[in-house]
Amino acid sequence: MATLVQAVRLALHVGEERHGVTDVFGEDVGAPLGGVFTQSQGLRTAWNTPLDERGIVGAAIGLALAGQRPVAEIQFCDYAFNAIDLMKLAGGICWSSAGDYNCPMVLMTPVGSGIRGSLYHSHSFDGQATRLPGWKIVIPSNPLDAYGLLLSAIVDPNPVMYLSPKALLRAKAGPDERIPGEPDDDKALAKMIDAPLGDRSKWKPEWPDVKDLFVPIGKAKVCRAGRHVSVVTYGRMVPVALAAAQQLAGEGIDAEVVDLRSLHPLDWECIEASVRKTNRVLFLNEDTEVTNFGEHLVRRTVEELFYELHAAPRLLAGAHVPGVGLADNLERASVPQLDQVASAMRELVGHEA
Amino acid sequence: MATLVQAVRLALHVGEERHGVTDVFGEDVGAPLGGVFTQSQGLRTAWNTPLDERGIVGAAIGLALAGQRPVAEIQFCDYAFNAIDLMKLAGGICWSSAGDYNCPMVLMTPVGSGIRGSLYHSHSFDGQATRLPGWKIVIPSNPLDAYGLLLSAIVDPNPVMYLSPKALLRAKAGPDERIPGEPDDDKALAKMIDAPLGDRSKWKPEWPDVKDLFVPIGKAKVCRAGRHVSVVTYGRMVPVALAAAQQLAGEGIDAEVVDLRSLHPLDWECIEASVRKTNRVLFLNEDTEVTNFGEHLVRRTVEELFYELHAAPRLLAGAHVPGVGLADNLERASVPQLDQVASAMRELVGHEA
Amino acid sequence: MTTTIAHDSAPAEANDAALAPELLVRMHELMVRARCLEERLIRMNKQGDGYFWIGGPGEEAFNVPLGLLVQKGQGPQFDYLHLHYRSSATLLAMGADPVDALRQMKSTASDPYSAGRNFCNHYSVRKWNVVPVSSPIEVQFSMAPGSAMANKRAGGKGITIVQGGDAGTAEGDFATCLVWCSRPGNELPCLMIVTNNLWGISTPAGQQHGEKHVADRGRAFGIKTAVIDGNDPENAYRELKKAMDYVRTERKPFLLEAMVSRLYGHSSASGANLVSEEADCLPAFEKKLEERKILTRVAIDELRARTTQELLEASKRVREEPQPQGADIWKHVFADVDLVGSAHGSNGRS
Amino acid sequence: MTTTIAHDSAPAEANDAALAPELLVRMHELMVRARCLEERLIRMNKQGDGYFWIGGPGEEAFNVPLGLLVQKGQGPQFDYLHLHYRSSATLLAMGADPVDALRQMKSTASDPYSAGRNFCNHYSVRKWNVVPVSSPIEVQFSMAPGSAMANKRAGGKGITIVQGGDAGTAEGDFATCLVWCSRPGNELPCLMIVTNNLWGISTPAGQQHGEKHVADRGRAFGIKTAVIDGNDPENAYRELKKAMDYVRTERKPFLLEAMVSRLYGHSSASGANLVSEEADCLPAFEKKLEERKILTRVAIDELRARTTQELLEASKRVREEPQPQGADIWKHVFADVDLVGSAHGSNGRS
Ligand SMILES: Cc1ncc(C[n+]2csc(CCOP(=O)(O)OP(=O)(O)O)c2C)c(N)n1
Ligand SMILES: Cc1ncc(C[n+]2csc(CCOP(=O)(O)OP(=O)(O)O)c2C)c(N)n1
Ligand SMILES: [Mg+2]
Ligand SMILES: [Mg+2]
Repeated sequence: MATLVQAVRLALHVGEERHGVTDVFGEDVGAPLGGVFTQSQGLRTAWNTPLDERGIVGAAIGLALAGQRPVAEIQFCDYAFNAIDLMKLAGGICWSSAGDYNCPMVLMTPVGSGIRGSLYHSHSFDGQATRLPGWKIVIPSNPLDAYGLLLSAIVDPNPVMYLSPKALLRAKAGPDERIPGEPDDDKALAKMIDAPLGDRSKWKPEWPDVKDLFVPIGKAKVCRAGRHVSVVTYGRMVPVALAAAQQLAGEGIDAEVVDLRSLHPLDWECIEASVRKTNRVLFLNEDTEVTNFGEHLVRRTVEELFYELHAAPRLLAGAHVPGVGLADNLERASVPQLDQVASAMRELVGHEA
Repeated sequence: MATLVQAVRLALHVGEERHGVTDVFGEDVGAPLGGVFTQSQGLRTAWNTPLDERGIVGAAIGLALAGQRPVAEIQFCDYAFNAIDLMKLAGGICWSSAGDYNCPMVLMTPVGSGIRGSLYHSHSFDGQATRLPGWKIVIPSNPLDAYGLLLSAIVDPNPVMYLSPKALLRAKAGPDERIPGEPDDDKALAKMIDAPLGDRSKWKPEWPDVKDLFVPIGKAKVCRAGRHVSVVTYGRMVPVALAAAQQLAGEGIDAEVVDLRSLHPLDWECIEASVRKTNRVLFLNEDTEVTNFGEHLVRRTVEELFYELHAAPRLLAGAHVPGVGLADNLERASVPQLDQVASAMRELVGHEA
Repeated sequence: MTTTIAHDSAPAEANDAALAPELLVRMHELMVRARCLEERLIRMNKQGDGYFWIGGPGEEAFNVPLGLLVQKGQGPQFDYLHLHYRSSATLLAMGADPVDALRQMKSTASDPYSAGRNFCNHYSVRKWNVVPVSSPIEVQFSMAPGSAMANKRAGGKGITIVQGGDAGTAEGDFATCLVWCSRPGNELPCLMIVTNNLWGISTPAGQQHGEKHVADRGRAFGIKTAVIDGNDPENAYRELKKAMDYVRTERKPFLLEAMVSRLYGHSSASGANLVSEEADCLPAFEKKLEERKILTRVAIDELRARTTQELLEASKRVREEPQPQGADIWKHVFADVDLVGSAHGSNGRS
Repeated sequence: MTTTIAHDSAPAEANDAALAPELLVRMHELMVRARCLEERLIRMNKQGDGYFWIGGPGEEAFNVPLGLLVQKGQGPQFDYLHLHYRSSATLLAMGADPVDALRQMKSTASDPYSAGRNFCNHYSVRKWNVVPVSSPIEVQFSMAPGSAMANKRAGGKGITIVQGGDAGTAEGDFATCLVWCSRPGNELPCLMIVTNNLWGISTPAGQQHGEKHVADRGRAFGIKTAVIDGNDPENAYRELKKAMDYVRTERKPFLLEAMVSRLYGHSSASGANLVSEEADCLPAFEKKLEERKILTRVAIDELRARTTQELLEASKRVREEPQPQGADIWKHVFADVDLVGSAHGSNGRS
């Protein structure tokens, strides 16, 4: 089964072969490295840029406006904060020109903690991204969604931000998450599309004939159905929420886990249905907790579902401090941990463990 | 009585004369213009910079770390979005060095709509600013607070963001808002400290002997006490909320209006006391409504005061679109208007008008 | 003869060839139209028919030739324009209807550039590859390399033209454009233009810029440069043609700095009044045309009067056109179809 | 004799004067210490005593002289340093305890630079004006003009030194530093250093940079520049001294580009293995010292062995030092007192 990063690579390959992708570019995205996480190895249209995030976002806009179909990468979202103005600009091109122009570009960037990345390789970007009107924003939590969301992003006529949870990049797909056309044996897949160590000058990937699969932007997924409490989350926190639900199942608590997959547009119907069912909801993400996207979800929940709630909705998110520290204890204290998620769920259902 | 912009100028003058301000700088901040809103006219330490916001924020950090006391300006907050990374850096200097360094700088920038500023002179910055750990954030709504908050910002050893609601800059102080030492007659004040039109090469301001006054950072103000509903707001929306409260008074609704003045640190005690009293709260600001600071306030309210609430807390904020359009109808439809504020308050108290 | 203030290569012979009288008359007519349009926009603003004015009076001698030399069309076979908010004369020279500028000033729903959303002189014309002009200074210099890559790939002669002011070159985006356009083996067909009026709002260039010429910054990157007098339309035409020919044929960048005037100050925020100290390209050019018997004073005055009158009447009609409605803010947040890609299925877009 | 690859002004005579043997021995000892430190850090990382390594093996011949020439102290009378994450040798030459670097690698609470928060070689030493090194590339070039203004105001001889890599010069911040340091009448005493190893992670400089020399970019701003061989410590010392003397006395900027080696690749992310193709400054220098009878092979080997042993033992002790606690994340979000201002009440701070 493909890993998340292999799924991204396969989608980029399908994008350049069948869906008009003209450029996959960013710092160290081209040969020989193929991206600091190997996501762009062996791609026909991948190239290296100068070390200049403003140039990368700017070039993507210029390429898009000139009818190309760029997929640009910011090496780590931690380094995207000098180009927020350009992202605002991209998000406003269709609107400010009253529909004269559209700006079809994909901006990919790895997000989140979990790899002991210290201050500048642990940032989340969901809070910042959801403050950019005019952008669609997706964030997969497994290889199949990674593949299907990226293809949908590529064919979308609007700017789409593609956030990759870096701690999940090497996570393998579950049995029900096979990409149509990928080889059964994942060793085989690695042999075909992972660049060898050492000299790669002669290496060529051997692409499996994977099929189109579009995960619609704006559709969430109920990863686990449950009756007692809902956990609405995305990205790296999805497996954490599922593990917590597993734990609680043993205690007779039946938790529902919703993976949003798209942050904008938002699948409100899915959230609403879940809250109406369980009457208790925990919103979970690892971004800093002040002016956090989860607070938007809390706000909308109290505005629209106040009288459905049997307990105050909760948000569990990252500590509002300047960075995620490197030492184990510091990183753990900065972003939600399994035990915290589980106890927040328990509190919501009123079981004090 | 001084206008808000005159109050800022007086505080900057007191800052450079008595509190160690070494630099007041930004684009067109120095002579002859003294700032696009006249805020820095006649100041001894005011100077013009290159057209480079990154350079401005960077220089402010460098000056601060070298023991200077800079007050830097971004001409419009709309143009601050290419330097968010540098703001994050400033907010993280004390933390990342584990207290080895502090970074005493003030970053001033005009915010908000209300002057028909179109797409790039109407942005708010409260949502973005509250996502910057390590910064203190203040936003005055009247001349006296403008004066007292700026002096507090100047003497604070940390980075402080000073957001000036541009639509209120020319608003005059109320009778109870006189700056200690300012002349009784405001014509006299204008004569003393407003630069003349035309040639200013020989002009020198004549500074009134205004006294120190420090409005503590982190303290909100109840502008109007009331029993039926609370409106928690700041900046340009304060006078709007007061006007709405005035209107509702006629309908027998007694509204309380809280002016936060500081967004971080936050005067939670003040909000809590107000909500416990009225059991109904409207949070009001003009920033875009998704991942909005008011949603943080809603979240904290439901987390801590859920069982105090007699109605679902409301947020009234700006439309989540790429910009504020120029035409009257567009600007009005994009940011909260008096009638919307009044009816939101009515709904909260259950009076349908 | 041609006035080049500084040049990498000696001015080519061809350069000095006089321009055909028809072309001079055409340029003059467009310069007059552009000037009258800006004067009308300023009036409208002062009369309360528009909240803000910013524009290009004083840059006509440079911007008109620029517009005439553009290879106009949609898609990467044609020129892409990333313009400044002072480029009205370029738009008119390309054939834009001046009334559309009045509509944007009055923020009418009929404003084809932004439907009443943006400030005046913030154009967007997809059918001519004029990308939306935006207020943030210099961002167009970060975007330009993108469209220039598309031009290069498309083969053909299309180039990217990016224009901004002098003060704005202090932004990192200007350096970004130099770096990205000169990557070894990937040089881009990009004509970078700095229209230098020696001001940034109230700040004189000499106070902030240590460069003798802004254009000198191209040298370290091996980018050809020139600094020219932008107040002489004949000179501007020749220098622009030379620079464009180089970019079109060599497929490499060129950095052109044109010295121009800021005739009505920065914007309505600074009063928008005539600045008598600034050189005015129009009377200077008209004097030449009279001396050379190409135009008579009478004809010139008549043209000016007629154009002024036409625009006055147009502004009255525009005043009656409907304003956008509040609900319109929700339109065009997202595009439903790919408009920019439609110009060429060539890249195999599905 | 001095190897200057390119120079604005002819190398001064003084330049060629041989350095005192004591100085050469001192430089060699520091180079060895710096090399041994980096090798230890790499080992620690490979053994799991630290999550990430990045550092400066290969730059000792340049960074040691730099550290020795710094005017060290707190406040604007002294030099401010905005360093790169490869500046370990500079810190050691200034007198830093190598064990503190081991502490940062091991993320111990005792790490004086970040208390276990930041990656190794991200220093902060207020008492020496070493401002916190941060991961974002090139931002130090936007900050440097600020401290340089403070140096200029203070009178005296203090200057600002800012250092970064070659690829990072593509960021707008590098241009910002050029613009802000050369404002007419406000030139700043700032020594800008580009340590050029011809790589940005996996990307060769030649693929992205059209400049013949990065330093050429200073010319347009009237900034003095030099491109030097950074692998020869004697040459580096002389060139640095010359550049610093100019900045200290003229109170004007200087842009110095030093060609250096990246001896263990980019970081632990790329394996941190010795790259045999890269020139190694240390054996080259040691050969000279032997030929000139300044040091014997025996003494050199003995020094290397002893230093390696000391650091190995230190790393074992550091392993036992306490880790920070979770609750510590809330410390130092805000400062209670003004530490940086305390260096001089001179500016009348209340
Ligand atoms: C990023 C940014 N910062 C500040 C402004 C405010 N502003 C508008 S025009 C201008 C001066 C521009 O000067 P220059 O680049 O020389 O162009 P000119 O107006 O002289 O043609 C400034 C500072 C802006 N629009 N964008
Ligand atoms: C703003 C930013 N973008 C990207 C990165 C990731 N990154 C770390 S080091 C590096 C290469 C730096 O190359 P160079 O400037 O030549 O310095 P060197 O490492 O070669 O000394 C990159 C891209 C970063 N740290 N900061
Ligand atoms: Mg200008
Ligand atoms: Mg390098």
